Amino acid sequence: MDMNPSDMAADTARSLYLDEKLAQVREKDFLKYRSPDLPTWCPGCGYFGIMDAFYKACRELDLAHENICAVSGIGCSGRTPVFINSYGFHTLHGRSIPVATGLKLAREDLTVFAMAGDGDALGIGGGHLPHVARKNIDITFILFDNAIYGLTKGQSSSTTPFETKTNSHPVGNPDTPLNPIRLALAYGSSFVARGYAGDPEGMKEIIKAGILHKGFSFIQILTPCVTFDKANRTWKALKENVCSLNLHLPAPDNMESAMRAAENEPYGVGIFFQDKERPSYQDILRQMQRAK
Amino acid sequence: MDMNPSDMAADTARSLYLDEKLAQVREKDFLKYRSPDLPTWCPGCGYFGIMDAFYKACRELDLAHENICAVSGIGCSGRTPVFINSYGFHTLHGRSIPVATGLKLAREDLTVFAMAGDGDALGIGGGHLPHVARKNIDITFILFDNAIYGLTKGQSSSTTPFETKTNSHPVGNPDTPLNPIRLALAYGSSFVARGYAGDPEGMKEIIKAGILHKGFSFIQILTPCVTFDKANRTWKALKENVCSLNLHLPAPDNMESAMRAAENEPYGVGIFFQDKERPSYQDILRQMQRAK
Amino acid sequence: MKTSDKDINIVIEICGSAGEGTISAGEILSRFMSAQGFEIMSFDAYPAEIRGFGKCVAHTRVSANPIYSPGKLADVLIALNDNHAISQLSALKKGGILIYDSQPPKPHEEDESVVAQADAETISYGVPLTMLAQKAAGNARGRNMVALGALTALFHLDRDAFTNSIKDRYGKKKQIVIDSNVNSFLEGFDWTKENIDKADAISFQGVTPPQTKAEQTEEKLIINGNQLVAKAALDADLKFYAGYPITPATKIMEILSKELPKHGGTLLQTEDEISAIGAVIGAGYGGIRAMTGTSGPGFALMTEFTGLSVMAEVPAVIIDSQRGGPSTGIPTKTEQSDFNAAVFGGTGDCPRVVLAPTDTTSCYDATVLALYLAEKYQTLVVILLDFFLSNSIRNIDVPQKPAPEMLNANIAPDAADLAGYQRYKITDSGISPRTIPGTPGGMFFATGLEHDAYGRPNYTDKGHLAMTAKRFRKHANVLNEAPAPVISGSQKTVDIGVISWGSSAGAAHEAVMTAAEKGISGAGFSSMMLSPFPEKQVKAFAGRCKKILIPELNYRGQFADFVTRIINRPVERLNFITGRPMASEDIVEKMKEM
Amino acid sequence: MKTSDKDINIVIEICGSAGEGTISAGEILSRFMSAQGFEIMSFDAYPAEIRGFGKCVAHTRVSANPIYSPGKLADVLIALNDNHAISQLSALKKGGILIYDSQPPKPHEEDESVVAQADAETISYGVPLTMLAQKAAGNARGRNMVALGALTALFHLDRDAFTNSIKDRYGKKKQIVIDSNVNSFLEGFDWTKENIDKADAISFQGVTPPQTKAEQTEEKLIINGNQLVAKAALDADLKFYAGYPITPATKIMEILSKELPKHGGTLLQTEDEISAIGAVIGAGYGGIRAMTGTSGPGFALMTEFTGLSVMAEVPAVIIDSQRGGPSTGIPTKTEQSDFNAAVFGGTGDCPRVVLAPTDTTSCYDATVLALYLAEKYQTLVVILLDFFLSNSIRNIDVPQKPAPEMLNANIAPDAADLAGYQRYKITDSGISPRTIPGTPGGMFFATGLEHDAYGRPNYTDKGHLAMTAKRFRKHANVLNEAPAPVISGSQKTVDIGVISWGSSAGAAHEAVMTAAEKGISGAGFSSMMLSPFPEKQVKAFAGRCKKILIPELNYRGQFADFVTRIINRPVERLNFITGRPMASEDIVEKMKEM
Ligand SMILES: Cc1ncc(C[n+]2csc(CCOP(=O)(O)OP(=O)(O)O)c2C)c(N)n1
Ligand SMILES: Cc1ncc(C[n+]2csc(CCOP(=O)(O)OP(=O)(O)O)c2C)c(N)n1
Ligand code: SF4
Ligand code: SF4
Ligand SMILES: [Mg+2]
Ligand SMILES: [Mg+2]
Repeated sequence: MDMNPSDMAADTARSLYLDEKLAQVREKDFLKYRSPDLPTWCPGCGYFGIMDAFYKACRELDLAHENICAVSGIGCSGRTPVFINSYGFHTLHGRSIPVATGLKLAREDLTVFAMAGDGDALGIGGGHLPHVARKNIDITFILFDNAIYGLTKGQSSSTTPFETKTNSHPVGNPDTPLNPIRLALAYGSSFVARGYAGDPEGMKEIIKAGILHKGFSFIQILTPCVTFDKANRTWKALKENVCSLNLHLPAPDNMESAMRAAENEPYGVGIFFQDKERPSYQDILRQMQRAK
Repeated sequence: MDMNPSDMAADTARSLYLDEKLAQVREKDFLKYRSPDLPTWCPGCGYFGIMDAFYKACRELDLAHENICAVSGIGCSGRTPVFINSYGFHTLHGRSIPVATGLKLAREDLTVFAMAGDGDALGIGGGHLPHVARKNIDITFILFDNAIYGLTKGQSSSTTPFETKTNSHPVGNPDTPLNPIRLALAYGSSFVARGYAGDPEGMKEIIKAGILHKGFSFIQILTPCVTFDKANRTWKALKENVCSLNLHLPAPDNMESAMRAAENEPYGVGIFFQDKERPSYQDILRQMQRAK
Repeated sequence: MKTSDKDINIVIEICGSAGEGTISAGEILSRFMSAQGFEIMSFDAYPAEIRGFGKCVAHTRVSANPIYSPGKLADVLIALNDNHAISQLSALKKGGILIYDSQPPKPHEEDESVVAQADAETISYGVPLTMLAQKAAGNARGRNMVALGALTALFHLDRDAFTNSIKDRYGKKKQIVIDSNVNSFLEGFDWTKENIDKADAISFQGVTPPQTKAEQTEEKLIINGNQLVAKAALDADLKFYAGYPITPATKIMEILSKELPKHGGTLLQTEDEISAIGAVIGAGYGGIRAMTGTSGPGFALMTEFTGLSVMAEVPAVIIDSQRGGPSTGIPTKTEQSDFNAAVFGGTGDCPRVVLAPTDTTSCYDATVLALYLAEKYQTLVVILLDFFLSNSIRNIDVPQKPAPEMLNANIAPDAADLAGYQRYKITDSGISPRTIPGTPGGMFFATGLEHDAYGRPNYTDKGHLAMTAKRFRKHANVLNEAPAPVISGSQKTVDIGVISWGSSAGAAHEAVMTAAEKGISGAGFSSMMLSPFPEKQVKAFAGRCKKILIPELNYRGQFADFVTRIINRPVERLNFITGRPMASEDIVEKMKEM
Repeated sequence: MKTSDKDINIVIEICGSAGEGTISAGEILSRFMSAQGFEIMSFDAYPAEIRGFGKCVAHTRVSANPIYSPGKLADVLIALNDNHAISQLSALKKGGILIYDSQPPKPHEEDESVVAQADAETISYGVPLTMLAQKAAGNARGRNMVALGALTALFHLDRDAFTNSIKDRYGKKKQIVIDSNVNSFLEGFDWTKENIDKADAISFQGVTPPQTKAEQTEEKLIINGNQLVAKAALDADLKFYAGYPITPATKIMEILSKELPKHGGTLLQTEDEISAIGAVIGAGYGGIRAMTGTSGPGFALMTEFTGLSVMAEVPAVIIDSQRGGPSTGIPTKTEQSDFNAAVFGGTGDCPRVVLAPTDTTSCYDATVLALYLAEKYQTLVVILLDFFLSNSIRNIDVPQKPAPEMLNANIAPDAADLAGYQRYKITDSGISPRTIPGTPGGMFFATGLEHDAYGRPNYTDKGHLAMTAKRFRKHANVLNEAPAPVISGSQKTVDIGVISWGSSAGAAHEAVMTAAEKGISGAGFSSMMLSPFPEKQVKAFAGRCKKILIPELNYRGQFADFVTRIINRPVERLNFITGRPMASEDIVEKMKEM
């Protein structure tokens, strides 16, 4: 929120970058899912790639714009609804999940996304994840995991590696990071996947699978913050540390092997776990009302 | 908080019960860890057993009263500090962990306990657990898990089994319960154990081990709410569904096998996991300051 | 309502230990009186611990005329437990009636005996409660019923009708339970008829209740505030309730967990109150009516989200049923100390609508109004109940269902609006036509950031001013839909004006009437809408009052401070934080002193 | 402080795009002026997005006399970017000076050219900023330094001293960076000396700054509010800070993350603000000084815990640095709209101490006082900063370290107290001697439930009243330790009294002085302590003012409402929510109209 512009690259660079990106995609019809507002992200930020994958997933599933609703928290990631040509709700820091839950329960006809940064989802909003997962609310949750607080300029987040120096931990982060995939599995999510901002095709497939999954879909995307993380989750480091799980489809439903895969590095990318049989929350409610 | 007394058993029963319990233990010297205030719990509540184990653990470690501080949330379980002859802090619903964390960081010399009900710890306070665990704050956390909201009279909690009928879910609980041991492991707790209110000796050993462990100790106690749960986690059901892990000492440090054990029923009782090498938060901070 | 030939207006208290059937005896008594056609108001006081030796009091006011407050002192005290009843003697009127156990299980010393401690003027009737219960059912449990039998005999109540009330109460229980209770009641009745010489003047003989029983069964509800809020919400098309248990609001969720699904709605028990209000706002954004309920601690947790509702202009209704504060406070006592938090609690310039029902019936109206206003004005509405309103029981006329225009209040954009749709269009009323998701061409996104007419983040000085002004304009317009303030007493210049709010208002208006009988010229003012507040009306009212008195259940007068600011003059305050509801008697006392 | 022979009092603004070095140029200018011995006050406005084409403005007021407000209009505008500078022209005084790029990278059309848009009276100096920067360093980056060189030449500033300031700023960078900047500066200086005919009257020649440089280095700090709060906290023996990042408070945490460990303290970054205040209360219970800092959204989340601090009587200090609201609002603009939330925000009867520093220096005093009061009175203290105070930079005298009695304020029980120790003993002062864990015989437990003198849950009416009264008594006594209100202007009866708070107070007092010069009789009043408020003093003050004006940075006057209630009379309000700090000029304007 309060980037000191003296640190910034010149506007021209950014404007050129955006022009170029826009030109590249202008022809492509998934662009209709993009709103006319220009992203305010830094040039090179991984979020551009995530959004492209998102637009493409919507396009390939041919979702009606007015039936999409993207709910986000606060952070650089929180801005995403601004850049989608659909309904959207930019809520409070950490609260995309409760709002998305209420929205989905109110309007089962909508395709509801919840989007959050790592600070948003695992820090301040970390108390909501276990419950949306165990309830199996039918929303698609996308974690923009850059292992840093971007918008507030570079403090440690719940996924910042141990000992990393950040603006809040100048001599090193004393906290052991959380493993979001492990958490999602432990909470009993019925769909757990990981993508990587440098792999648009993989992300698109995962997001599509998440949308099609009836129940809570947890999608972690590994992505760099090019401005406030020069050492850890950089494009370079990511490229070197990501491998494909080749799990896109069919997805495994074995929790133990998923847990094991979650522990590994290089980071596996793909679908770790999917339980297609488990009814969504609203299906359960209906079943219980009928059975009573 | 708002028990309708018309449902209550007569006072006399309760008073007799307490008199008897008091007489039983009056001779025993661990009783000096008990405060003069009579517990306000229902006769037969599992919490009496937990507290006895707690007193005994303190006695056997010969802790100085004034160096003990028990921090609790709100719930029937939240009342525990009232019944301990030590310092104590009955905080807010769900907030024993943040307060205990601040207290321990302020006063490393104290033995700090955090105590919470299942609603307290996994519902409203569920966002704090991942962080106290990954930070490895040196406190002993005791989860009074009766799988129900006791004090507010019988609503579903985060550990109430699927389909159980409760006051908030009259046709059945639609939520899949959380598995607290699995969560504690997934969060990277350095000590994870489970006790059972009907096994005072086991609980005592576990609590002692937790106190001695330098770092975050997570202890789940299975315990019945005899007033608001007549069907699920009853004394009878517990007795039938609990087995000993025989893991009291030495404790295993294999996360994968611990995870596997956490999935099993009958419920294993004992220490699931302990990492004795991992430095506590305050040790880490000191190391980092020195190294900088 | 017919008024009776002979007036009845008494308070009966039953006092015992937790577990002695105190509360159920009170409940049966209230239901019986209501069935007889009387007005009733009753509430229970009981210990906060799940288990405890604590004292219970079932308080019931019975009257042939409208009731505005529960009555401070009792005409009759039934002592099921001498120990506790002694401490309740101070709430018995001078010359009141005491019914006690003349042969308690173990004989009482003088200082443990309620009859010995009662003052000389008390009319005491000893009935062997325990002994008669033993005789009727083989155990002491029916003592409460014996006492009700004695009461029936003493006051010439209808024995058979009372028997039926007992049968109704235990209708679903085993036959032996019904029989034990009925037999105990009859033992008490018979013994009293034979053995007691009546020394008091209370009698229901010759009293024509204002309503015959036939009329009453069709028209009366015996209900408390929580139940009525739930009923109103269902009638007002609530489709979503998210909640987290907390005294005294839990029951609203528990009732709706049964009822909402039958009405096509959804009940969500969340992991905490933050999530509850978040889900309500999500559902509100989705276009359906949604609500949550809580008490002080939970309301405090919702503070951040209240700002989002206001800023993003998404409807949300929160019920805060107040209890003793601050912090966890006193969960089972009534208080009116969340006024400031409700009216001023958000960060930033954050206008919020606050309604406080003044009695049981107005719980219905406030709920219907809240859901309507939240939807129409796209904003946050807080309903301030309290422990007393939530739990006290009245027999009331079945409320009128809301008019159709109250049920569908969203102002949707028309085709012209949808061309270049501005979700947050600056309008005179402050209300901008609102699409709900699924509407083609109406897409927008909502944000808690300041934004332009399209909803896009915008931090310009002009933009922020225009949007802030719009939000306040909208808020001010809500006042046009406020129920008219209730004004009681004289219409002329008076010595004392009593301005009140919430559950204290009934006692305040009653006090004005009582004081008038005693020659004090007074008038009363209360408004269900607290924010925005009918400032013009209260100024006009204050203008004809020489002195102003503001009674309320908090320590220093949170509402009094608020009103002082509006009327720009000092006021007298009457504050109690006893945990008991406001008593008109205390207000009258204060008026006399002024 | 000496006053100079010839007065200087000017505002210089540098305006450019994010990334053009606007902010660093402003910083160098301020430091140079301070090093020269002038008073400075400076702040930056920049876009809220991490990246954006947004406009940046570095605003610096330089004066030979004390400065109370940043100054509304600029005397000098340096345009690094014509496009943005055009929109900044409205903040340039009539007849002000414009320095612009006479050979911009691509030639500007008339409507894109700042010099073409400036009004006729503007004195414009075209300097080929880009060209000279290219010449000096091979790229356009040094444009900002060229502009500073031009300024130095124009106003007869000390070229060599300025060069040193630039070197200091880039001292830790590579030599090439230092050289590029210095060379650009010198190019600008030389070019201007040779090519510009001075047409304005501003000159530092012959101005003796109030402080010589030698004195200054010993005595002056160039510092903003956040930095000073951190410094004060360390000086006042803070041992624990828990925080969660949020604009504009993040920096306090970031500074303390470096500094606290050096002082034997601990910094905890928590998972959210609830946890942060919880940990502070835990540490406070443990007996050490603890604090957290946040802004509106985080403060809202802390609401429930504020009640626990008050109820359980555990010290806690919260800094709320206000920004535009409500909700996420406008994170990078200043506002004073959390007054209500701070003073009235808790549920229940919940007295809280609220301090609002009125300028940079008083940030130090407020922090020291807050930590002292929280500890001594065992309660919650809120410090209301705002974006402007947090970020604006002043050169101030090094504050006096706190006196020893401010550092150890806990009233511990003596042996007599410890016999049958009552942690919450009812006392006249309201303060009960407090043990900290580890003290044998002083064991107790704290609770958010209402409790008796030992701390045990107790819900009796008498108990609740006594404890509530004790908490309020304690709160009221805090007032005895409040710094005396600042009163400016005439001591006699005046036409206009200006009552102000927080960061607006400087402008208000300045306005009173300026207005006096224009013949308006006025007086100013401000109090750092807002709750409890010095009611007696403000009444006395109001008593000698014919009219009252309350200027503040929120929409309708939250503080004005508050004061109205105390003084029982209507007030005039002056409200801005522009995101800019209060300007004395606007207050003077308003005073003229009144
Ligand atoms: C209640 C609250 N606390 C703090 C903030 C300040 N804040 C805004 S974004 C953010 C963190 C952003 O980090 P992350 O969630 O990882 O998102 P990113 O910017 O990296 O996408 C914080 C702390 C806030 N807006 N609200
Ligand atoms: C913020 C807040 N919300 C709700 C409550 C009401 N409340 C008190 S205890 C409790 C739940 C108790 O359940 P649990 O934590 O399982 O403890 P138990 O009573 O079973 O020991 C609730 C919801 C509260 N005190 N504070
Ligand atoms: S600060 Fe980091 S996360 Fe935010 S837009 Fe820039 S690169 Fe992306
Ligand atoms: S309500 Fe349940 S948990 Fe609470 S004291 Fe009684 S038995 Fe124990
Ligand atoms: Mg992030
Ligand atoms: Mg429980």
